[in-house]
Amino acid sequence: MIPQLDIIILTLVIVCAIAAISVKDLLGCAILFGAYSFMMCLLWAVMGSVDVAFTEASVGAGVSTVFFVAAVFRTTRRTKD
Amino acid sequence: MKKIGLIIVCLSGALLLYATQDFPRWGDPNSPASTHVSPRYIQKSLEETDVPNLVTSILADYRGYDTMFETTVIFAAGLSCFILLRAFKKKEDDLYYRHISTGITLHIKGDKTIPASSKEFERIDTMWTPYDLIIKTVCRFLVPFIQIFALYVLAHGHESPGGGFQGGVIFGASFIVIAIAFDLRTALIRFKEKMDGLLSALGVFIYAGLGALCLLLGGNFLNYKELATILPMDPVEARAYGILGVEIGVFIAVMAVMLSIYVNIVSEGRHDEGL
Amino acid sequence: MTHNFPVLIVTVPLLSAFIISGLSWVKKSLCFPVALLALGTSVFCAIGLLFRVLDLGVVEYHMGGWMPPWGIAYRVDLLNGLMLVIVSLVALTNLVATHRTVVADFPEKHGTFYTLYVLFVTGLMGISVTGDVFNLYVLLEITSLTAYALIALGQPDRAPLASLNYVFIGTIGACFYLLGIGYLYIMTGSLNMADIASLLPPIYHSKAVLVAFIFCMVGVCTKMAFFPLHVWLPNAYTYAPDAATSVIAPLMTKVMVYVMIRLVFSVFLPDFSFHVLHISHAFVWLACLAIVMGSLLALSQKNIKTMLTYIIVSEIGYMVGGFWLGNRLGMSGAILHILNDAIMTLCLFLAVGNISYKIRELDFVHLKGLFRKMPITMAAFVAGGLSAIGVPPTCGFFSKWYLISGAIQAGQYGFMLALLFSSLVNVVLFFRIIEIAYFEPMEPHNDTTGLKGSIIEAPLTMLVPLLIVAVSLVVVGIYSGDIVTTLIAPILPKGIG
Amino acid sequence: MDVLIHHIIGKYNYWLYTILMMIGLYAMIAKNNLIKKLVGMNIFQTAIILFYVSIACKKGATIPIIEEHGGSVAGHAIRVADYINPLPHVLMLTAIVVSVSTFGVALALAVKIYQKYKTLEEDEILMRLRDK
Amino acid sequence: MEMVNSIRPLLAVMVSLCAVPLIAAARKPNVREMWTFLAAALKFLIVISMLPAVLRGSQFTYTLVEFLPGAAIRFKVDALGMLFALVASSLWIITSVYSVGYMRGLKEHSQTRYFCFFALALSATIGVAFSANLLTLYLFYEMLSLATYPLVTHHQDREARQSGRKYLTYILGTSIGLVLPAMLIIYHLTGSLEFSSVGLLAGHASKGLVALLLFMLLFGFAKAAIMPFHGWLPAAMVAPTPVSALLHAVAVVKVGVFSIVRVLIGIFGTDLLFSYHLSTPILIVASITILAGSLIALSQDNLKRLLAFSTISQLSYIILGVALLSPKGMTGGILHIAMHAFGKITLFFCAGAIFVATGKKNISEMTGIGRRMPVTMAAFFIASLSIIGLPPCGGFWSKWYLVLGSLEANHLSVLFVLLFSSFLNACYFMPIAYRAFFLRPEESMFEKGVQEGPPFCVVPLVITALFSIFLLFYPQPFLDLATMMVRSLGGT
Repeated sequence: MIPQLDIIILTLVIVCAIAAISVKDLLGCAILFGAYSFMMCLLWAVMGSVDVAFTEASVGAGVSTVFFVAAVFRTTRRTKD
Repeated sequence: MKKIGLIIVCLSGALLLYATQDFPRWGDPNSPASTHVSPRYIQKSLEETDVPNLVTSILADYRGYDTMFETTVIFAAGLSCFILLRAFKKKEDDLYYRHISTGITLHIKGDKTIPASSKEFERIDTMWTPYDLIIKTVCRFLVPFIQIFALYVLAHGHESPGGGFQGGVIFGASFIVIAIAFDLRTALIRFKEKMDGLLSALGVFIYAGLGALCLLLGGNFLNYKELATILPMDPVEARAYGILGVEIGVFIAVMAVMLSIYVNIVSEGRHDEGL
Repeated sequence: MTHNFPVLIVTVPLLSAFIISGLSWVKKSLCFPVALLALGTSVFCAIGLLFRVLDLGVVEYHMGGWMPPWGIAYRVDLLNGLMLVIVSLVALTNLVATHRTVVADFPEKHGTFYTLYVLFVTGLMGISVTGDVFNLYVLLEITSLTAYALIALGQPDRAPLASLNYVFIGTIGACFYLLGIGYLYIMTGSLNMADIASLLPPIYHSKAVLVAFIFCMVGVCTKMAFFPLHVWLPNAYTYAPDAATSVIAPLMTKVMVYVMIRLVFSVFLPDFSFHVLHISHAFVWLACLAIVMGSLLALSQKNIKTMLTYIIVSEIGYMVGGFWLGNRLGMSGAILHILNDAIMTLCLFLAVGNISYKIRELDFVHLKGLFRKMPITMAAFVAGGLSAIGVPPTCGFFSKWYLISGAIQAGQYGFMLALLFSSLVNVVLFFRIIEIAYFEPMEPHNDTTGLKGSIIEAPLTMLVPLLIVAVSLVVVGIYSGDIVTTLIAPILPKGIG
Repeated sequence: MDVLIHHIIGKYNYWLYTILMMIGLYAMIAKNNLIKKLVGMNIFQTAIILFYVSIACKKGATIPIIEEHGGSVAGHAIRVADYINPLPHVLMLTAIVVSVSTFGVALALAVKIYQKYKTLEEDEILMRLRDK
Repeated sequence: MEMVNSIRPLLAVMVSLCAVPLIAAARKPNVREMWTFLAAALKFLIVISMLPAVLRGSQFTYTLVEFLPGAAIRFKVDALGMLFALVASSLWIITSVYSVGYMRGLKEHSQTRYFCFFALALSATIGVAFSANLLTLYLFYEMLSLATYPLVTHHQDREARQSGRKYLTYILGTSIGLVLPAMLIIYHLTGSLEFSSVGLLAGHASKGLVALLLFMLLFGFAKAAIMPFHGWLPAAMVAPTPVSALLHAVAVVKVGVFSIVRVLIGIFGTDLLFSYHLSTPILIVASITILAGSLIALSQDNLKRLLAFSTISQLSYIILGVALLSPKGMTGGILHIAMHAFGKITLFFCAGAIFVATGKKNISEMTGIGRRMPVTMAAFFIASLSIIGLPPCGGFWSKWYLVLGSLEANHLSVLFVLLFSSFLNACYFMPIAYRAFFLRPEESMFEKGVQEGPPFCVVPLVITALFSIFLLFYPQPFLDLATMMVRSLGGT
């Protein structure tokens, strides 16, 4: 667990989070959200909680992004904020 | 709204930071969290359950009861998506067929259709993109490996990160890959909806049923060491195998549910066209 | 076998839920009997467990044979027993009473509906029996998830939105609770209720414990729709299908009240909650606000179901306020009111279910001449209304009695006035409906059934449970003295004056 | 001052999870688009998961998988300080599963709402309802 | 005086309660009314069966269920309760006969419902009479309020709806808003709600608090129609006449008064009231009600409204008498419960009979009706004498005792009030009789065929009229009960 790496990833996570909620396109939001989850999973891997990281990688970055895209496919990309 | 939001957010944030002052330093080995309950797991788990991966042993044995309900949550989510979205009656809209050899596209209005058995025509989605050979081939190659890997994650959950849940997600993902690379109907032919529903129920049932079996064998609920009375092994090993059993249950349930959620969302529950 | 009652109560419905879900693909007609069997079993187990606790005192059960705090343990005392009996009985009654409605509303999905129903009840019973804070969180999520789905099945154009709002607010609530127990864990390193309670006293004055308490309470209050956080409830309950409303409305909020009581009694301990922090007054005043606002909002409703949901909001105020009065009378009143309000709400919503089964609309204007059309249903409705008003000998009066005398003892006259006010408002609310249904002649244009004025009572399978519930209102009321002395008084910790 | 520094350095990722949580909460309250609210909800949940994972950390400890050197379990005892506290990880596995389930159900609801109102913006939906 | 633990009080309450489903289930009207009479007779017999023992000074008690120490659902039969129960149960039989005639005569709708709630109301009344503590009294008080609602609004038209609303607002509003908190405060102060002959509150509360509680309870029992809470009573006259007769001349209003008397005697206790000089305000309120009621009655043309206001003023006699706190005055007050009941019910019966026979409601239309309906109007005359308090009628006794009591407590103002209001009574009753008998009707006022109402209507009113004469010569049972009650209080 290297603090510097830790901090870098944490900042990336926060950047992804802010980007995900502020982007004006839901599809992009989906992708950014996936990136956010993946950063999160990296962070946890660094912290040594491998199982949680693995799960987040397969669920957060994987399946839920797919659900998200599917939902966007069925609804719309438009968003006002 | 935004103002109220900001106020509430800042309030809770301030509260949280206020509380952090009394926290032990981050990563302090002598914090109560790492000295009160957890040491026993670290020290005893291997000899009590014969599972090196502490997370797996706690997940499926010490706190297996939680995990049973966790799996039930997934199951409930699948059912919820089904009951919310699934529409059994066909929607009366136009169908598109494609003449395979020539590539001519037929647009059939209304509920008229041509026999599904016909060899030279195939149904295509409304938003149809021409087939990309590379994607289909890669997918054909990849899917078996994904599934093998999922099974490995399941089977090797005792020694390494992973377990039924992650494995199940990956296995379900393999079908989702098929559904995306080809089309939804192909995936659904390989994996019938009815089977999907039955499997998801079966998976959770395996978990809870195993617990109930221990109950019938005279122990407490989910007390796997009772399995030693019917399996030819000592209690510790029995625990390990019990853990494997429930992991398999989780695997099946999660796989089935992930697929059904995806299918229901992407086709608005009509199970004809998808991403 | 009897020592396994605590776990059987939860696992029998759980297993049968999976069986039902399987059957819904194979043979739909079997789903209802299986559900009936499962809930019947858990009623049996719950009553058996209650008597067992009465005999032996606290009953412990260790999952997987692991000792607490390492494994998950059940620690069943009278409060758990009481809650279990309430939950299972209400769920069973409602299952029987609403069978026809369900089959009519969800022709090809009623198997799945029953699966979700049984899972919902399972979650509630797990919450009311568990002794582990994190296990409680997981069960809470099961309950909420199934509740979201059940609610969203209602009126097609409003229900999904109401349900989604419920998802958002409910998730925030659950997350706050999770955060709270996270703080507890970081300070004590344990998740078992009794264990935490034993570890907390030395660190009562740490900021983290205070914040943990705040977050747990906020989370629970969100889930129980305590006044400022009640916004999700009226829409969600109004647009839900009748079969779902009449089980969610009586149980969900009451069980959350139970969770609050459990957290105060067995995790933070009354000593901390009442003496270390001085917040009981704040809670009581909020409760007064909840009662008054709930009643006022109920006054402004035009739809009978919406009106009832606002009445629930004020009833929550009764229980929370009564509990935070902090004396024996008030607490007994609050716990007794959990029971009474469950029965009362069930009675009212079943009656409303019958009405909407026959006359699709539930706005006041459509209730004209209902006494002539559905005399028995309306009689039961009136009984429920009288109990809500607090007319003796219905049970509502007796819990109100305890609550008010608790308020007088604690010197909280504001709370007393709020209770009286809401009783008076309830008089107006219910007699307004009774007037409409009793005086107004049937008008042809809202006579959906065609046969004007003649009796069109709901079928027997819906009437008999309703009547049983209505009668039990009076029976429970008459025996509330014994209930308090035998069941509720032993629950209260010694410290309470 | 350096007390504050000490706090920040010693507990920085408690601070950062707080920030994440505030972002999520803000999105849930202030955003107008239902799906955006949903994303906020997920960020909120993952922040809490991060908090739990941070609880588990121990300086100088390794991942909670006991490496067996020749089945030496019976041999020397396992030192607690060597391994990260596994319990929060277990809890968080459950939490992740719960969050994905909620996410799925919420998306299904969103799809249904879209079928009805042809929009996901809350204010527009409320406008439609008022028009009815 | 020994306590007898017996189930008879409960039976007396239950008998008409059990009759309700039978009445509801009965297909044919005759069967239905048969059940009604059976219940009435049974109830009366049970009550009578307890009379001798009570006169011997013993009390029957029965505890149904105790849900808090000191707050049980318990029955107790003492002299006061006995007196009231005797009046109510005896008059119920007569009223049942009358209502059969009335309802059939007018071909009223949904008579089954009518008889059901009638029986329900009766059992509630008996419950109030026999209740041993404030909780039980409150229980049956509320039950009565709700049971009479469908009777008051029997006609189900807009007017009935309005007056029903008024009725509930007054009755339920006051009982929930005032009586319930007062009861709880009393329970909190004393830890008990049992009526005792010496009073419960003595030594438990400051003067201010006692005064507050007195106010809450005095006005809380709005059935007593003490001004300013009298508005519901004239409004409730839209009910069918038998209902007005039994409920608004006997059961309901008397229940209100009875409750107040009970509370004054059993909760506050005469000594407490005396020592805190709290009787004066009660006297003032009562006197105002008496005079105002009579004065308003003077200006009424609708016979039933006139009777209603006269009831309002008469009720306050009872409270006045009890508030005098002198033995004779209390005797008079309690006695007035019975005497007024017989008189007033006769008057209502007459009004109903006239309505059935001629369809007339207003006094101005009754010129010369005495020649058409001599029996009815004779009864009317007798009854009004009884109300005014002149011999040869039972009313004389109560008035007599009241006057003596006022002298005994040397409240000369009260004496003046009594005499003046009697004069007023005379002023509004006598003209009716005069107009009925001595004025000759102008033509076409009555079409030829008018004569007495149906026998079912006439017989009861004759009986009650004779009764109120009979009571002049033989007031023993009631008088003895009243004096016994007063004696049992001891002191003062």
